[in-house]
Amino acid sequence: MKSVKKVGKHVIFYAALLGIWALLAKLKIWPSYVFPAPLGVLQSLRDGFADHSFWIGIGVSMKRIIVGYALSIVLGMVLGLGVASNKFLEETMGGLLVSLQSLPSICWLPLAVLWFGLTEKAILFVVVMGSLLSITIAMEDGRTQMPKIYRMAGRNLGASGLKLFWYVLLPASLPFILSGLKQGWAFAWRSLISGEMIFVSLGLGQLLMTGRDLNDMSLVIAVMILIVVIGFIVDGLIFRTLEKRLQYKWGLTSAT
Amino acid sequence: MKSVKKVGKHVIFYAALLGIWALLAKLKIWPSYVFPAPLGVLQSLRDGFADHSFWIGIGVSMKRIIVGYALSIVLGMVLGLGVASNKFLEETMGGLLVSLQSLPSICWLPLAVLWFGLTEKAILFVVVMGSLLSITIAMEDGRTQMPKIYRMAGRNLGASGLKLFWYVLLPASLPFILSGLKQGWAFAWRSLISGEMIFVSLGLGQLLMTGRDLNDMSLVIAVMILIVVIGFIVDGLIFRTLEKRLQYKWGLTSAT
Amino acid sequence: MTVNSRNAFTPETRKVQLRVDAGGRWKAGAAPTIAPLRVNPTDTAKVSLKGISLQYKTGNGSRLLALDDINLKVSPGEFLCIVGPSGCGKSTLLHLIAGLHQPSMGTVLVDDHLVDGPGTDRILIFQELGLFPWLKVGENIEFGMKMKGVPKSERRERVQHHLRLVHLSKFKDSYIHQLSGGMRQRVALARALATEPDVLLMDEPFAALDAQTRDLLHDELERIWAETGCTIIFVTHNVREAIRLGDRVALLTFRPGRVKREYAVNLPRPRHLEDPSVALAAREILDDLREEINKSIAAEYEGVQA
Amino acid sequence: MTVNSRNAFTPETRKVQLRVDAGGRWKAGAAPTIAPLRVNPTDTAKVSLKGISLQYKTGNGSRLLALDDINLKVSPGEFLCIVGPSGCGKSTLLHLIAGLHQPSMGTVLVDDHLVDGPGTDRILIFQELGLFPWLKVGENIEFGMKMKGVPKSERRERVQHHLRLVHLSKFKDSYIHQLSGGMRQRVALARALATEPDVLLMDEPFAALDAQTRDLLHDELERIWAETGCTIIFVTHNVREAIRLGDRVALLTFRPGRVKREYAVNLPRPRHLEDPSVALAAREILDDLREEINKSIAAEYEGVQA
Amino acid sequence: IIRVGAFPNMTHPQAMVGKANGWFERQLGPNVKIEWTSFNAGPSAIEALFARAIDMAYVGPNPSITGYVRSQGEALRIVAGAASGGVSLVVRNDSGIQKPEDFHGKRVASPQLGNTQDIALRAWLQAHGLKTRDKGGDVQVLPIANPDQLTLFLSKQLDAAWAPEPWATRLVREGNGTIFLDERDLWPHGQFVITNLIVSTKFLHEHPDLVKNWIRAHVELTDWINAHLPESKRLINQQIQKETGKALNPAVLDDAFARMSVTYDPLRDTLLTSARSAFQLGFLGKQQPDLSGIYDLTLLNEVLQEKGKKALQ
Ligand SMILES: Nc1ncnc2c1ncn2[C@@H]1O[C@H](COP(=O)(O)OP(=O)(O)OP(=O)(O)O)[C@@H](O)[C@H]1O
Ligand SMILES: Nc1ncnc2c1ncn2[C@@H]1O[C@H](COP(=O)(O)OP(=O)(O)OP(=O)(O)O)[C@@H](O)[C@H]1O
Ligand SMILES: [Mg+2]
Ligand SMILES: [Mg+2]
Repeated sequence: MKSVKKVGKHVIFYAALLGIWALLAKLKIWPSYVFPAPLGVLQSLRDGFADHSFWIGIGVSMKRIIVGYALSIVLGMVLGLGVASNKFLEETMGGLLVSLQSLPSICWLPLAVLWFGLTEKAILFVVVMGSLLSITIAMEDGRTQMPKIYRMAGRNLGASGLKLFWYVLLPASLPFILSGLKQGWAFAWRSLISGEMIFVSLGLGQLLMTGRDLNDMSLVIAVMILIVVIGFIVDGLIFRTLEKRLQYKWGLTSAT
Repeated sequence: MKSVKKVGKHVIFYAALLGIWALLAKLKIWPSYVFPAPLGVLQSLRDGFADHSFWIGIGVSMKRIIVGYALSIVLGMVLGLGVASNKFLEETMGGLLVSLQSLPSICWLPLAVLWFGLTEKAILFVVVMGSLLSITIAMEDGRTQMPKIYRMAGRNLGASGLKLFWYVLLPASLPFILSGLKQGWAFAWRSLISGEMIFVSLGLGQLLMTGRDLNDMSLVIAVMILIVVIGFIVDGLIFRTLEKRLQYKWGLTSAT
Repeated sequence: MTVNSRNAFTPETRKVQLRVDAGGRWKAGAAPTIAPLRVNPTDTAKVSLKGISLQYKTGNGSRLLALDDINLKVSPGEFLCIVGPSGCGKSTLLHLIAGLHQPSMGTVLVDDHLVDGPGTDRILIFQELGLFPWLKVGENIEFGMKMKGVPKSERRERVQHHLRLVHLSKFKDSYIHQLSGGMRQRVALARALATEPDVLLMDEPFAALDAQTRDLLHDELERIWAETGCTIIFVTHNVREAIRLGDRVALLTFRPGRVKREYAVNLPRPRHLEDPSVALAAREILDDLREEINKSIAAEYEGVQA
Repeated sequence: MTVNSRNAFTPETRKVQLRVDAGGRWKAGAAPTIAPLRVNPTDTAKVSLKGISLQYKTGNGSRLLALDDINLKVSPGEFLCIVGPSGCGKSTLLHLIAGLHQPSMGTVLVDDHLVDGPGTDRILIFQELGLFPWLKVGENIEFGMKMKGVPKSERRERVQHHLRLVHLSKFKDSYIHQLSGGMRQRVALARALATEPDVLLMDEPFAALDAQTRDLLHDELERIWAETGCTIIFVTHNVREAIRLGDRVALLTFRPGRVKREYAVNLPRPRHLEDPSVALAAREILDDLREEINKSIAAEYEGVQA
Repeated sequence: IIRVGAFPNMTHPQAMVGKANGWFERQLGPNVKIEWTSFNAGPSAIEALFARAIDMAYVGPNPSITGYVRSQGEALRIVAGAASGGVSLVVRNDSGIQKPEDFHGKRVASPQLGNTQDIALRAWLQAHGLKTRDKGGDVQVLPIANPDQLTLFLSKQLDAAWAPEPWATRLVREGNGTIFLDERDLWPHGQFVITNLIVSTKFLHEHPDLVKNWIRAHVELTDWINAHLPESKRLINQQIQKETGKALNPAVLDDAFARMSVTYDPLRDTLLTSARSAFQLGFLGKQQPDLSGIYDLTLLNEVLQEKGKKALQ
């Protein structure tokens, strides 16, 4: 019952969005090259899937994003651990995290090519550089902003060093880390698109670039839709699930 | 005493970084036009400031980032409020936030040009689109992951609707929002750099592009350093201050 | 010597009555002290719970019945104390009256209106306190009044007044984390009192206080109750405290919580926690309670073998 | 009839001794019950606090002196209870012994070693409990043992054992938020006991429990203490509880906390909370306490006028 | 192994056709492995060359110059030409521009500040007595990415653009524009370089034979393309489709191709002239860059000699 209602709401919402879009396109305020109608985009989507370029794009990009994002998480956490456990690193690196994270991916392209040549690794490097610090920032925030009592209780019960980090600080800051994972995911995608600009490499970034280079707005929007749909699925499958688990464990939702 | 020591640590840290860099450059593993020595970058910095292009770049970009970021915060919060207060929006929009935030700035460029032409507004639009949802995500996370007791206590004491949001949900999720503000700041910078690529607009993004177009690595690194320094200062002046205040209020630091 | 409690409460409606005999000693279980429950249907009740039960969701679909068929009426201006074994559902009951949860079955009526959400007429002091860490002590106390729209000058005055009441004037500008456990509890008390509710729901509000401070606050609470005529539902694990304060004491059973018995407390006020009469009265309830606890221990061993 | 307490504790070192006379009634303040404090320098102390004081930072640079020149020695295997007015620094004192804070002045020695951090020999039950919401009840109890490196099978057994001790076997797989206040307190107790520390620091561990459950846990605690010979420092606001459990009771003064007086409790074990002898003994300490509370109220009014 | 970079773009005809029909593999024999990398923009290709991730690339003159200057002449050499022409000044039909004087007060776009087209535009304006805004005049030169130019044409925020193919054609076809000027008309013989072949200096020194073989194949392919234009165009489009997932509209391709030519002639003078005006306009730094060593045409001339063709200077 409840889920039927929810699906219904989604249908209404997307139908409404589509309606507004179609209407705007119908009104011809902007020429269809720049503001394509839903049908044009649908056509692009169909074409893209028909000639396999979208399938390939999704496959290639998904592989990169998954590997890159996973690496980011691991390295981001390791760095977070480093910053957390070392007072020197904390005082020096701590203040740099946000500003380093502000550097656009374009800054890393030359280094990526220099160090990894024109390989998948170069693209992964860009993805990792783009999202890694986002995870570290979230970990730092979690560590510094979580209730003090957890750390005290952990230390009191004999946890210290790595154990304290792993068994107390990390789980206690999970709400923050989860939030950071989402932001990191967004960073990873954006970096991937930049990274795929290093060389032509079949990914969705490439398709987006092509769309833009050809000023083919239907293609651009079609790729945007693909990215959003992938994001939506990942969000639903991973982030929401994790969140729900956490909310259940921590009792953040109603229990009646 | 303490701050002297801290400054000392910073000096050591940056000196070490510089040393490694100089050493790597000295070793000539890579030609200096791909991996410039610190002196080359210093030269670029000096030139840039001497011909005022850096001053102008900093000024122009700072203005844009401040306005754009401020707009993002306001709009992000308004959207967050919308999502928080409306069950329909929550169920439909909520799941889209992360995936929409994943869309790279390049997607917004055509729309920016279409709607705002070659104006400052177009750049601001790109900045806002780039960071707005990051704030909303953080607000959503804060709202759903904060301890339930605050909401219950607020409602029990007669807060509801907008009052509940403003006086309870918002302050209670401040730790999350603060973390989101940092991530949003990073998104804003990255988007700004993309936005400044729309047309020649004197900002740091333009300088970075120029550096890249001319394959002038020293210029690229010089601009990177500027961005990092600005980020560092903003982080220190704003985020750290806010964080310290929050930590003091909430008692997250040692009180002895 | 039988002394009626201060307020207009009809003893006939209670199951058990506690009285003091002429010698100042308790006669418990004697014939006149137990009367059948006669509920007068025309009685206007301030709060009435009808057939309330509540299930909590626990892991993977299973459920825990916390409250089962609770029927309770609280008259306007009455001081009802609720005691019961740990985990029997006392806090849950107060949450229901406060409108923070919805019962799985049954209805909660306040002033004959169905409760379907929180209202400023009913203020709950949470067992976990629920103070706001981002506000100073004074601001915490002010919060409820601010939400109600009390003008600023009056708010300031009432904050001062309530701070003094709980002996925390000096901590007006402190943040919550800078207070000790007992001080926090007093802030929560002040925050609730400052809103001057019709119905005050108190969940072990004095549990973290030293004996003397608690005594003082008992007196204050009694005075405020007498002055404002508010209705108080007071949860405590301290049976003496229940007798010290209540017009009536309701004892809940061990999981699921049911009303096992109600005691009318016919002791003259002011009472004192260390009064022998209070101690004596507590005995009977304690015996009843012991029975419940034994059930819980039995359940425990059964649970392990199962 | 003077009865010595169970353990090898020398009554001469205490300032005040509480005894029961032949008629089972208390003689307080009589000549033999007050003896000068004679500390034997060769006494090995399990925990000793020397000239401890602690200042808290409060807003904009000002400071609050929470503890002032505390000197206390706790012998191995002793059961020391600490009472004092709300906010006097009891929790702070336990934090210091646990090594979670550093004193502003003075030293904390455990086994003649300077305490400069937490150690598994000293386990504290926090007043705020500090249970981990991401762990199930069983996992919470297991936590300390896991950190200590107790093998898995033994851990499982001890978890079972301690769950049964606090009557929560059925809630092994619940999360903390699914428990009532009293149940949480029992989890915290089990978590601390399961690590089998040398020194057990307990900060109002039974404050949220109903009378019967508390009685049972008093018995259990006493039994464990007798069996393991651990040293217990027990903070409570309940003077009777202090007398029920302690070999000695230390009364702290109102802010800043100093040791106002120490009482040796020379009552035979097992004792019971409702024993008239316990009640009588509590009187004297309560009078002392009252004095302190009055100070706090005086401070309150002074604070308002200033 | 030989690693070559190019853009999936019609101004790189040899690369597109060669990839599509395996020309280079065939000509260089089975012992040489060819690894193609596609780039989206010149700077990335130069970056890759700098990083020694590729040995050879088809790129425009502008990245070649910056790459050469940036590395103090170390990193690369131009060894052959590839294409010429293919740049036009397009005006919007309703912009009211009929003659050069009409450019007063107009907004004109170039793809990127200081690139070949930007310089050509500025030089042309100067030659017609028009001053740009930054020099106190009233013509506004806006460096804007090509796709955005189209959008701005459509929203009438731009009056003209100095654009390379296929953008010039698209501006005409989709942006309601007219070719005002074909840049070929400005140059002697109607030819100026748009794409050339660069080789990393190191690779050139280490494998002159490979490079020479490549140049030979390149020259032969150029001739083949010119002899089989329709077939080549088909191959080009096929290759573009393959790499970017999107083919060009064949009509656009036809129009655009008509305005450019495929040649192995590096058109040295046109590059140097362009560089000179760039310097005069204030680009390329404070000192006149020394571009004397940028060309190394020995191998090309050897190949041409073998074939009995006229050597180039
Ligand atoms: N959020 C929840 N989810 C699942 N079960 C819960 C939840 N809250 C409480 N319970 C269960 O409901 C029962 C009653 O809890 P409640 O807090 O009302 O008890 P209580 O009478 O207040 O006990 P105490 O005196 O210990 O505070 C307990 O068995 C508890 O385990
Ligand atoms: N983090 C802190 N910052 C500033 N002041 C603090 C802090 N923690 C405690 N205090 C102050 O120190 C004093 C002692 O606090 P403590 O918690 O030790 O009291 P307590 O004896 O445990 O009281 P209770 O019985 O109410 O728990 C109090 O006045 C309190 O306001
Ligand atoms: Mg409760
Ligand atoms: Mg305390």
